Amino acid sequence: MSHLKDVLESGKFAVTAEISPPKSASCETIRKKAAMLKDCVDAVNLTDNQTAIVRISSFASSLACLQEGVEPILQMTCRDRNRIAMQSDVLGASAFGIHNVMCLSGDHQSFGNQKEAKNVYDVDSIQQLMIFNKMRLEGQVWGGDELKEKPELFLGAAANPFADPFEFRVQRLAKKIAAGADFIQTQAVFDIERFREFMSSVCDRGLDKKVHILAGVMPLKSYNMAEHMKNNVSGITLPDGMISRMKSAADPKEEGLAICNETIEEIKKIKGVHGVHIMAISWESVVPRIIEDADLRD
Amino acid sequence: MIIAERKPISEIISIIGNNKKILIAGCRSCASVCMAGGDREVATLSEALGLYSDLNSLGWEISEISKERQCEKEWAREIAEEASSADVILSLGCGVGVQFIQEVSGIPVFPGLNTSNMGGPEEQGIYLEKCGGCGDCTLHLTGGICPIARCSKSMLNGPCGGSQNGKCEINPDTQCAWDAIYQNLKRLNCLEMLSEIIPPKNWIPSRSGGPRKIIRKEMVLSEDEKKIKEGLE
Amino acid sequence: MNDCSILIICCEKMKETVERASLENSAVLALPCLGRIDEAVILRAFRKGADAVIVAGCVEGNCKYNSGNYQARRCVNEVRDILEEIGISGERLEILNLSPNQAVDLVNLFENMKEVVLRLGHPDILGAER
Amino acid sequence: MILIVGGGKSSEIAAEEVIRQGAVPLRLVLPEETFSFLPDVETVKGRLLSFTGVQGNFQAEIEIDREVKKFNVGAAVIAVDETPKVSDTDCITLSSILENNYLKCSGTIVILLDAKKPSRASHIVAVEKAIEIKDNNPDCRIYIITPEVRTFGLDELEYCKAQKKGIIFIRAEDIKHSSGKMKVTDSPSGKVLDITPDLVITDEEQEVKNAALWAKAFSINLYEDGHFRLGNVSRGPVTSMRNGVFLCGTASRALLPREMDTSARAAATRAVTASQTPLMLNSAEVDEEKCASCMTCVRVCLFHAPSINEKGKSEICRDLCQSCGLCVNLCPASAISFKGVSRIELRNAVDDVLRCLHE
Amino acid sequence: MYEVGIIGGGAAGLAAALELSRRRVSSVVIDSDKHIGGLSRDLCCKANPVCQRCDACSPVDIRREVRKSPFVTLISSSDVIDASGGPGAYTLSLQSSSGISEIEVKSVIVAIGSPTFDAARDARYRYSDCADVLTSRDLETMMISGNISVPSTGKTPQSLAVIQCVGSRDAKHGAPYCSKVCCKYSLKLVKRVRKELPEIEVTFFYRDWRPSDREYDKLAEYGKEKGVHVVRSRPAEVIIGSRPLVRYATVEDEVREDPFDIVVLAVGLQPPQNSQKLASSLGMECNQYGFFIKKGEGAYAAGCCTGPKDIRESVEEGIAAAGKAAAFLEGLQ
Repeated sequence: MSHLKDVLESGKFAVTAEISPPKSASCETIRKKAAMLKDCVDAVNLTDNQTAIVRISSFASSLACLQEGVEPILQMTCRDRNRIAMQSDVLGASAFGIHNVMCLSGDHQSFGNQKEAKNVYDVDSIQQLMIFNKMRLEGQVWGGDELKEKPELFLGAAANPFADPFEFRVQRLAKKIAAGADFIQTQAVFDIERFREFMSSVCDRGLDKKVHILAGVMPLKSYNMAEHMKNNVSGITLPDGMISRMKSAADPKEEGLAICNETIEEIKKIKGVHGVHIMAISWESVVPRIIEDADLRD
Repeated sequence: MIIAERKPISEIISIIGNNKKILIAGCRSCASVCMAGGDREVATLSEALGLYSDLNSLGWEISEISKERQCEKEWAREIAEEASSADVILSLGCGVGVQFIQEVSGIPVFPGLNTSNMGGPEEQGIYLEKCGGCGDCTLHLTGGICPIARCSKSMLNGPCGGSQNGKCEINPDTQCAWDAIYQNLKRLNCLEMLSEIIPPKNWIPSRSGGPRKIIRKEMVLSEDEKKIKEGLE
Repeated sequence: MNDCSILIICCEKMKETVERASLENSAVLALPCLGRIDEAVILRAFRKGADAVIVAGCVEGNCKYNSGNYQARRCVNEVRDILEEIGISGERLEILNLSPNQAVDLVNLFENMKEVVLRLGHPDILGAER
Repeated sequence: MILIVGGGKSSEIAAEEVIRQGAVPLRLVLPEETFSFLPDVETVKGRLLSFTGVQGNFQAEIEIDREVKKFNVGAAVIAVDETPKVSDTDCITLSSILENNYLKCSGTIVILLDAKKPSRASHIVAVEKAIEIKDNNPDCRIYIITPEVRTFGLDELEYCKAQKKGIIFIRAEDIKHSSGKMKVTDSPSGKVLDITPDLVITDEEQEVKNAALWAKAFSINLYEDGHFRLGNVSRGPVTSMRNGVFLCGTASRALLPREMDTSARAAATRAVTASQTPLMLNSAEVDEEKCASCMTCVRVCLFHAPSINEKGKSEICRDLCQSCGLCVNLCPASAISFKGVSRIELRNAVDDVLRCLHE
Repeated sequence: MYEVGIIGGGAAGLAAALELSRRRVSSVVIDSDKHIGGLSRDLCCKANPVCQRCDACSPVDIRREVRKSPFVTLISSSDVIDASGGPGAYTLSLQSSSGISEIEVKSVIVAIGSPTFDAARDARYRYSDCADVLTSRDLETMMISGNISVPSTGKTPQSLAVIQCVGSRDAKHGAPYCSKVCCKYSLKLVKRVRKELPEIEVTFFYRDWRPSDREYDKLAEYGKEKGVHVVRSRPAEVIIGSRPLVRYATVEDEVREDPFDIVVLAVGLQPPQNSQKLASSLGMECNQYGFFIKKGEGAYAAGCCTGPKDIRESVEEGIAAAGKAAAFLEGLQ
């Protein structure tokens, strides 16, 4: 059914990566990147019009990825689809063998290149999980109509341990699990202290037993990327120490990778983390090297 | 109350086009409470348009009128009658007023305001959206703060990952509704309400369920009463 | 072109200072408090042929009614936006916070307001008596 | 009759001045306040419920032990003084030792003058008390520690006299005072001085009791630190924001004894003159059907004149309105106008002024 | 025949005249100067840009109201050389360009104010030898004219020094007392100058910060602003160079000489001249420095002639004296 599900349930330390679909009608670049990641990651996220910028759809990219022999994770935001479109897309995905589905609220259209679009937000990410969970368990669409064939889904969601109000974040994670989330990919971890605090309260509530948490990691390429991340990307907190390291580094890329490696080492030590999600946006080529350095592949 | 804002004068001028006789109709309820369409604003606009017409020697004739409310057929009719000699009526009421006057007026009625939302003054001169008019109020679930009107993503199980020290990700001076809900419920110490998941919302009573008509059966006159009434008219 | 006409709107307390400055080619409209003028008054002045309007009030914090000059400043800013939209340059309108013994500021402002009018010419208002 | 509020020194001087000028003072003190007895001044202990009317004929409703009495007064003088805040310091406070002028102490005495909100006269009082102690106990050592020595005007001579008598003045900001030992760093030079004082006298922080109560009754405003807000300079020296109500005493401005005397006498004189010259301002009128009850007038008027009445419409209190016309301008429904002053008059005034300019 | 004779047309005198006219009591104001107004006549408004409550405009308002009042007669450029008679009937003999004249009045208010300290008398600051050393009053007249420039070069000044307590707290020059107003006045004047010239560097030499109202830490706060230095020291002298150099000992006992474009001396208030003669002729007394003592009936004193004070207190004292005079006159009938 879903290779990622088997890996996580076998207790192995899972590794997932991310490919951002191109702004073009051909998915050549997806196939190339998928081939690159073929045998070193367990699954690959295909983002759904990230930051509300129009790209080739996540569904098409997932198909291309599947054809290249890499297990895709279909991402679906609540911004562009109402509950009818969501449920029909998930049925289609399952039919074509795409079983990992990640439910996200999605970035507001004012961030992207379609600022005047009307957003949908018929349901939010937690309600989306409830709808898909009902479909896979009871074989019914929301409202009760029977489905001839139940979809097989491995449901994922996002969590941001660095957003406010901090003390409510774990409780919200619990709601996602209750709604049916199987695995969680967190926002990129830079502030390891705050992540450790988050994970300890997750374990206190025993949530690490009920869901597989993959810690997000993002290698920094340059100083101004770090500045950009800190100031313009919502929900990311970058400790100043890291920014000054990037600023003073002779070769920022190497420094970025070093930081990324240190973070992964720290993450491995934290109880309740079942894997790592490497978000090397438009730098997918470096993912194998990261996996090598942190010897994530056994 | 309904909050509206006067259109920029250059836009009003382009709307008027080459009409000569203009009646500016003010409204003394919501539009004047939000300082957009009361007598004072009517006077200011008429002076401004008069100055514009003198400047370009267009010879406009501007007259003014203002009623308690424009959203009543009787007052709308009075405004329409007042405009007997005018080419066009420029209504400074909210969108509702413009349409009421147009129904009974023989000449075109143009909007002078951009009607925006339902809310109230945060302080003198600053008006904030508070209600989205979704037709099915669940304020009791969210500590008295409506996420549908005040969260950019109208989430019912917020906050999203972008909430940073109480502010919404899309605009630093917009308050994150869910952060406010969390603080409010914390203050009323019923935080446990936040652990239940609010199921997907029934949007039928909202605007997406089609234009709404609310009927108070016990107030609707019967047919023969109406006949008697109109008959007498 | 010395027939430029400048209207000075001032409050009761500044009336004597303004008259003492005896500026020629200027009319003085004295009101009990500057808080009374609204956008329509200033627009009316331009409509009736004023080439420039100076709103002279007390120094902020010394108004007998406390909020007269603050309100006048808000009103002047609003009128300046409207004038720009209509096509009259905002430089023709200025607010000045005076104190009884600073008539020299008013005279200086009046002088460079005259230069502004000379530079921009009359706003050739049809309806104004010329 | 002139209503004088307050139980302190200023109200005494004001009352005496009012009598001298041939008017009748009525001195009002809150029930729980102490006050100094004055022979021929009628002092009343009670709570002011309302103060309505205009300059020249005010009506004051005062509740004197649960019985409400009405008084007709020409003007009012708020002559409330600051009182030392009761603080729980273990040292002796300046005000407590004022009367005791035979203090016996032969060791070292430290007078600490660093209260956050001191009274303006605390320094000269401390210097005079130090001289007196020095005269009574010639062999004692006295330190006066303060960031600045504030002896104004002719009090400077006392400061010189004190220095000649050997009283040591230290300008210091950080003073560590614990269990009988004191560590003082002299702020100009930075040298540290260790003193083991036998007696420590400190000055107290001053506060105005019941300021909000009086402000509400007279509907005048306060500053944030609880003192009465003075009328702007253009309204005159001892005025408040309300015509006919005058302010003196340290509850409005920091005053030395001589200044307090002048300010109290000036306020009394202004009050007597004001009570003889009634003021008739025509107050703004609200046209009730036009009013949209949008509260704009209630919010913009700094004199608290407009309020929403039980009919839900705005109503402007004739006594508090100073006819400045701000609400007339800002009312969105143009519901407020003066007798004879409305939007049309303003418009015609502009027309006439410009027409005669073009002749 | 006037009810009240007011000697001196400054802030206090005019305030007394105005208060008396409000009580419909006639008064005559006799001022030795050609223009009525005294010390507070040519003070500029210190708004920066918000009103700093410097009270400079209240004498101007009072003067305008007095001119309109029918009860007050103003006699300028004439000196009161002698006075005689007792309470209820005084005769003041006036000397003016047109000779000597007599005036009968029932009550007298002395409001002759007090001159500022003549900075030339304190040779250390070389006021008379260097054009760039000004008194606060010279800076004031420069402010009123609207252009602040270095007297010797005409350029706009980059740096300014303010030396406090010139001619006050100074036994050698006959003024051991503190003039009470220069602290508050100098700070407001400096703030007004910095509103005009925001880039100017200001150094404030003070001994003790004695503010008027509750502004106890205002100077320290202002000292933190960019371009403002607050030095607690009494400068020893001013040395004349291309630019005046101020020689002073710093808090760390190190002697420094800093050059400034303009040095402003905050001059104190001196006792009124020949006040003893006028006092005895009116049956009043003066203290050892020549300031009037407020005692007795019929003849009253108000304003700076009873001790250094600011404009607000002088006006209040004028009103109080007017009240006393009016009460005294009522007593006569």
